[in-house]
Amino acid sequence: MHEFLLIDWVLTTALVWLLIGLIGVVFQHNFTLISRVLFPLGAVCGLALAGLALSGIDGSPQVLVLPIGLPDLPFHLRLDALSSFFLLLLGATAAGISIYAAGYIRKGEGTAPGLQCLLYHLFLTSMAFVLLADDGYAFMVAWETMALSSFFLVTSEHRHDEIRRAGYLYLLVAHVGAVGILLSFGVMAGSAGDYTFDAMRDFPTLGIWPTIAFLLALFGFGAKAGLLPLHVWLPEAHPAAPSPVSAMMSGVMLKTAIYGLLRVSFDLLHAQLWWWGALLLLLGLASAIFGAIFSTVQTDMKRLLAYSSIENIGLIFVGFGLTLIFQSFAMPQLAALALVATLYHCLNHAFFKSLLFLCTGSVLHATRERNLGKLGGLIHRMPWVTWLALVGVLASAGLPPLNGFVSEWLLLQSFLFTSGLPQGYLNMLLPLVAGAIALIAALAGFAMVKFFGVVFLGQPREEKLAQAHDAGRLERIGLLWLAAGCLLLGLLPNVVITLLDPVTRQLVGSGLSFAASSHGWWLLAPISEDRASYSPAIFLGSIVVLMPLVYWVVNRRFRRRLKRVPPWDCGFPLQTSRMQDTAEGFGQPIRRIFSPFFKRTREHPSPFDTQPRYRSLVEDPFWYWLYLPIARIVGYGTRIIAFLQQGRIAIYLLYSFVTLIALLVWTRG
Amino acid sequence: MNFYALFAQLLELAIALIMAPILNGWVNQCRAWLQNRSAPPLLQTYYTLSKLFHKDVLLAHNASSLFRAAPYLIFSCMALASAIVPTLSTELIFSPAADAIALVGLFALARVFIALAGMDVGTSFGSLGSRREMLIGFLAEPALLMVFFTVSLIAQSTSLSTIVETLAHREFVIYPSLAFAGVAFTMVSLAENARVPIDNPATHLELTMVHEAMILEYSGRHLALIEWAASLKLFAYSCLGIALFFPFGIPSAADPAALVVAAAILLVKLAMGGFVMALIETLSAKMRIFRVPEFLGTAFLLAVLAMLVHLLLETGQ
Amino acid sequence: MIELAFVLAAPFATALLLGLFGHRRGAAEINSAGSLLTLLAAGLLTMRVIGEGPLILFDEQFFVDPLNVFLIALTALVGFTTSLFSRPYMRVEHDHGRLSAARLRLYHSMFQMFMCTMLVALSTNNLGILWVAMETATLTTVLLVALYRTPASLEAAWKYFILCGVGIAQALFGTILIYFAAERVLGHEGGALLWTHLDAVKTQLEPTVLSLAFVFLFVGYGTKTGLVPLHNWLPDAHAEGPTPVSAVLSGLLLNVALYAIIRCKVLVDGALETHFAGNLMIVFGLLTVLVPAFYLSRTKDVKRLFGYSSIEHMGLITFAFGMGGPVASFAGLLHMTVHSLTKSAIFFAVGHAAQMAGTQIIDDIKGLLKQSPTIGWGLMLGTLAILGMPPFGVFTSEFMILTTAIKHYPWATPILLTALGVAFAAMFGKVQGMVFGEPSVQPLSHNPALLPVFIHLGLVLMLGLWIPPYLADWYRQAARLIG
Amino acid sequence: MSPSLIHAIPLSGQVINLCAAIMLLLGFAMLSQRRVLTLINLFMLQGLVLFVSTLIVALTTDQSHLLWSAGLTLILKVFALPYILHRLIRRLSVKWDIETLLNIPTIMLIGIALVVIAFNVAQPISQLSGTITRATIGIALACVLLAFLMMITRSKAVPQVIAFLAMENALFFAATSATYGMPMVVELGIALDVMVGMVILGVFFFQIREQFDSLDIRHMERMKDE
Repeated sequence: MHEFLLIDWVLTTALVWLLIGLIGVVFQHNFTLISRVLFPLGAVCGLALAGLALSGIDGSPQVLVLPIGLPDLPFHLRLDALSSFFLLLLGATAAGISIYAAGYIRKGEGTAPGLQCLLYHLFLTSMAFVLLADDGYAFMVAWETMALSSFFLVTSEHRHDEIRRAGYLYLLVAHVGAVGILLSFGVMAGSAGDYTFDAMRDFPTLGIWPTIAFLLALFGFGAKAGLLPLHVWLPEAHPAAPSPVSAMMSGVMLKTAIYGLLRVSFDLLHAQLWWWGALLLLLGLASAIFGAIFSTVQTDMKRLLAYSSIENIGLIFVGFGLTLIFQSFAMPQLAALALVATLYHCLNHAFFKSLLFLCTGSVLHATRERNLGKLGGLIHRMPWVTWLALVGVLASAGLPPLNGFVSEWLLLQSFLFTSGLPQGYLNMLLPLVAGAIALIAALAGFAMVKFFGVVFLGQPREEKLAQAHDAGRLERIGLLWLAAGCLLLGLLPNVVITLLDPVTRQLVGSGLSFAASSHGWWLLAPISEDRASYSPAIFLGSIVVLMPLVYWVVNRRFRRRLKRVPPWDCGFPLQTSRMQDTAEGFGQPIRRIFSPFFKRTREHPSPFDTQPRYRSLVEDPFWYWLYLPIARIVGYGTRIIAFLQQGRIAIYLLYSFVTLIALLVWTRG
Repeated sequence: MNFYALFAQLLELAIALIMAPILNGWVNQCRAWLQNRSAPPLLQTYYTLSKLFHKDVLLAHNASSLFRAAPYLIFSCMALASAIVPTLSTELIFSPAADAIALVGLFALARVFIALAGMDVGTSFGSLGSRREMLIGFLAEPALLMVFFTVSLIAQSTSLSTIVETLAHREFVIYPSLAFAGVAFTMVSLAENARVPIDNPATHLELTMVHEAMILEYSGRHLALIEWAASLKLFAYSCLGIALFFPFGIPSAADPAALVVAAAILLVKLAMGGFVMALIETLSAKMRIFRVPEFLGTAFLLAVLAMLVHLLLETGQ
Repeated sequence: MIELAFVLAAPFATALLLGLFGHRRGAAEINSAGSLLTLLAAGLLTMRVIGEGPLILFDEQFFVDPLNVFLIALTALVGFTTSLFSRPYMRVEHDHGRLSAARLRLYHSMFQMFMCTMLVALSTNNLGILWVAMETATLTTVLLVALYRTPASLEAAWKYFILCGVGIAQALFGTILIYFAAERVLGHEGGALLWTHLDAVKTQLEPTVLSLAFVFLFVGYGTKTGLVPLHNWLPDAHAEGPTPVSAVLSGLLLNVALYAIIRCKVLVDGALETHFAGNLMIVFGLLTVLVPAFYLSRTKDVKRLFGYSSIEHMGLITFAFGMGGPVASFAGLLHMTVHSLTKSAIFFAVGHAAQMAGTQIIDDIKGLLKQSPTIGWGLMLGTLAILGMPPFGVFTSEFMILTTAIKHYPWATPILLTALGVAFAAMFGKVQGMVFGEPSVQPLSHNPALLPVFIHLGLVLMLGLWIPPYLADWYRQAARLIG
Repeated sequence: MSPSLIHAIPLSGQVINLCAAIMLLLGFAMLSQRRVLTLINLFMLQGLVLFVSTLIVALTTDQSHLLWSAGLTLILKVFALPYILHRLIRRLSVKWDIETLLNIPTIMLIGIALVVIAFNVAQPISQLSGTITRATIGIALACVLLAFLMMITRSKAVPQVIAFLAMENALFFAATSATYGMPMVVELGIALDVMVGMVILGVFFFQIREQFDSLDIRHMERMKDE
């Protein structure tokens, strides 16, 4: 028995999660145990995992071989900088979500709490194993277990058939993608069918094969990450799932796909061709624009967030692609910058998106409503959730001084200094991509204002909203944790960048830590101070100073009363809550500007309608461009093949007869 | 940190706070002359502000704390913005704190909050205004960023001070790209400051107003702060335009005397800038809200062209 | 020696016994007891073979090596669990009045007889006896399929009988040809049909004759394996027979038929030194993987659904053995194991589900999970397992097969990918509808025996995460045998 | 074969070849025959030929077990099965199988094509046949294929079964006279299977008829997935 290394601790934590789940399913009738003990315990494990990963991130890689797996291929585990970083992400996010879930889960229809406890923690464990796996088989097992457990979590309310449909679509896409990954491992595998990542690193795949492996991996991981055009499952599955699960999927699970692709393209395939990067960049950009536009026109709050996840994943892939481009042109410094931006955004998105999903969860519990058109004015009923949601909203709108801005800033920086690439076209295009990113960020702002304004501000659009109650204590703790994360990640960029240094060194062989740390913790200047610099601390500080100052001055200098009156609204008399902008209304300008993007069906009232009603349905065109045609092709195939089955025994005999004769003739000839 | 920087910073902030309303008044005056109306006094904005400050605040019943906090936040954002833009000197203590991108972020922050405030009371016009404001915002922001990118490609930096340094104190070079960028910037700043042809700060005609619609529910000191913030924004944009496209006379060396000179030059530039804006406003008519995308799209395109022109003509590729 | 005798005698004796008392009350218990006895004997036999290596018994007529001993063990195990399952199942059928006492007797004795023939076919060393056993297996199962005497079941049985009878006849011709070729080397009395002898001299056998012989054997036993386009009897037989019979058909009969093909392949490969047999199996394997995938989405009957899925998996295994080599053959053997375990487990669950709903029409079965969580989860997990979801063992073998395929036969992978994708979409969609949703099913009159389901799934899960070392070398030896 | 070879072949071999020829002839006759009764008689004749050839092989290459199997053939294929079949059709009163699925001439043409293929396929085998009777294996194969064709073309159950049995005959013929007999166990097994199968079928016929009130297998085409 070797001494207990860090990786053993990490493994133990992951297994403790599994254990918690099993306890939960064993004592499934003891609800207090599950909600008040087990889930908080899971949160503690999350913290522990984050701590371990933090301490392991700049250590030397550690490996471990488990006694299970295939006879010739036991499970290999490996803890290096990359996996540590993502484990950190997993642990930190899981801590918040678990503690929230402790307050969130209820008895009632849907999967029983005990079983949910098992599935949820199995989900966590499998994600940890995905990040630890060091051979193809272990990775696939963990990967698919992750898909399965999350599928069962998504379909926990399987009475509703749209939820069933969502789950079905999700698992289908996930599985097809997984087969893609599997085949890519098959291509990369060492000569003697050796599926350990070590063998894949050393085994030189030649000719067309690396590209095939990369494309297969891109297909597989893209399907999981929700990259265009494989994104369709995402806006279905996220709303269907219970909110902590949506948070977990959107916040962490999508990142495991990023991790996988990073692992494959840098660690295993050594980032060979520049056009891989260009491809990633284009796909990412397309997804980002698509997601941003669609999130602005949604009427279901969780769908809105789901599309915004697509957008963020798109941004991450853009950074990823840029990193690949730089790396393939051997520009390690710039590659490091882009990679930092990418990883940083992964972390940020994990925090603010799960925060927002959890907030929708609280709203859902308080109002039983997901439809934006039926919400509003919750700021008076649930202040905690509102203000914490505001943090998430600002962060995901990419506004300073929160974390979303930092990563977008870094991304733009990495785009601005691309001149000098051997590829003339790239030199021309990349700055334009920067412009597109600016557009995307602005659209994200639009979507977030819509989300926050319609849900929390204004007048309640339904009577029942008056009974809405704020989030419980445990839920608040979870939300607070994540919100604090958003703030700190925004305020301490240098700390994070120094943290990321080992990762970038591992992947692209260079880091920013020196440039970052040379200015002290408060000033972020990745390249040099007169190149570009940003100091969130001063930023926030000055606002925090100015605001009270102004307030103090104004209210001291002019002591005037403050009267409560009915709203003026240009003197229009009867104001009802139905007169506010609905979600459709708010999205209308976008619908109008980007009309070619949408497949919409509308229903206008005519002047003579007794019950005039307006309905506008915006659909994802990819259904009609890609998925329905595929379905049609398959259907055609089935019709052809069904024709072979006539039910007549003579025909069947004829088949065997013909087969026999054909084979005989073939063998002789 | 050196005291010169601190001093310059404070001076700049002070000038911004004082001059902003006056600039606003100046523009209105010019416009009045151009439309040969009798002009309001130069300090008209100040009168309005003090009047508002002395009034009671009438707050809608369901106005939330966010609604009440917004004016202070917006005001401080704008103050910070005008402090960041290097107008008198490039030696500012805030200049490392935020580069061009961060500045855009700052404006965006203010916009988001004013839009949220507009939705808060839950009146029909408020949310309508916020919607339009966000629409204009998400179209204007990328254009503005592209303008910044062009200049930062020229200066190989996004930090405003460095940009101004490069443009002002390098031996004189003609940058064709700057011409495009300048036009784009002008269009954007018209849109951002709620000016004709995008919006009309003077009107309260329900169907056309954008900025006014959002702040309908504000009154008293809140309204005053918001108006002041608006004029600060205008000031900041003008200074930005000056700093980017007419940076001559902004001293780099750290001597107080130069500051005075710079201040004088700044005033002249502002006066001219204000006049030009008034001219534009007079010559153009307010456009339908759905023409705005085309307008700002053009701005974005110009900015892109500027960048391409820079990449084609001004770098050795 | 004695173990094998027991393995063969126990089911035979039980069959005779049940032929007399099969209609009495204790019949189901006797059935299980007999199967248990077989299982124990098989276990001992396995120990023996692991210990002492291959055995040749009964003046060389019988012979046990790693390849067939593991199939014998598997057969005995599945037979036992099936008998456990059939006890409550048949009770319910009897309560529903679908079966008379006489039919029950027929069922019980034929079930054991079928087991006996399977075991003989597996353990014999004589290709002729192998053929006879297969034919007898056909006859017994024909009776079992026709058990309900409904028009549908008669139609199914008739097709089954004719198609497989004809197929088997081709196999006999193939056997004759092998004998014909071997007799010239081994002489008349040299046991020219004994596999061990043939294996010893396989390099001297006449290639052309053997290639022709293999064509006949392949078509013959292939019909029984359910290779496309010879598969048409299979879905009917699976759908119309009683569910335990469907379980053993999928779980065992197909394996045994495939086993026969493999045995012959070894000889032919030895004689030809080309990849003739392998190519044949690859082509038919791919065809057999691809075609049923499309039927899956059409069929409305749940047992037909899983019948097609059995065809598909047989295709996959055939493909694997066709590719050959240590990894692929290993994967093929593993897949045989996990498939028969999983598939029979699924049929157990499906049988009870169909009884609860009173129909086999998929659209009329809903909400199993709500009405009976164990059956629901059994069906759901079983389906996910058979669709190749880790951590179940089916994934393990598919992992090896696919990765080997893309290394050596890249052109085949798109076909496999399409097939797997379509199959997943079709099957999972249907099963999800059955398991989830608002229940439309009634509880059963006897509480179901779900122990078998979870034993099987547990084993499959274990094989997905950890293959016991001795099992592994056992597979390895067998794989080396197959080449 | 060249005349020289014919002289080389001893009488017994020639008789076996003759039997083979008759087998083939009978195969064609059955293929074209519509009346079920005649069909059965033809089948009986086939059995008889089979018996004769087996007997000769047994005598020439004195293998005692071939005598057994010859006897078995006589009992089973010449007496038992035809008897059962006669009884069946009398009980079920199916005399005719008028409509074949193809018209007779076409079937005959296909049959001839089959024979050509069969000979061609069997040629290499008979080349290296050690036994005196070379052509028989080809003929046996031809008979198998003809029987197969007959199964495909017949639309009633009984003729189909007869075709099936004819195929069994052909195989048996191949086993005995082409390869001079398989081991005893196998032949016993085969014979047993045929017997049992026949009985089961007998039971079946009644079931089928009471379910579909006819033995026309075109009633049994319901099972398919649409």
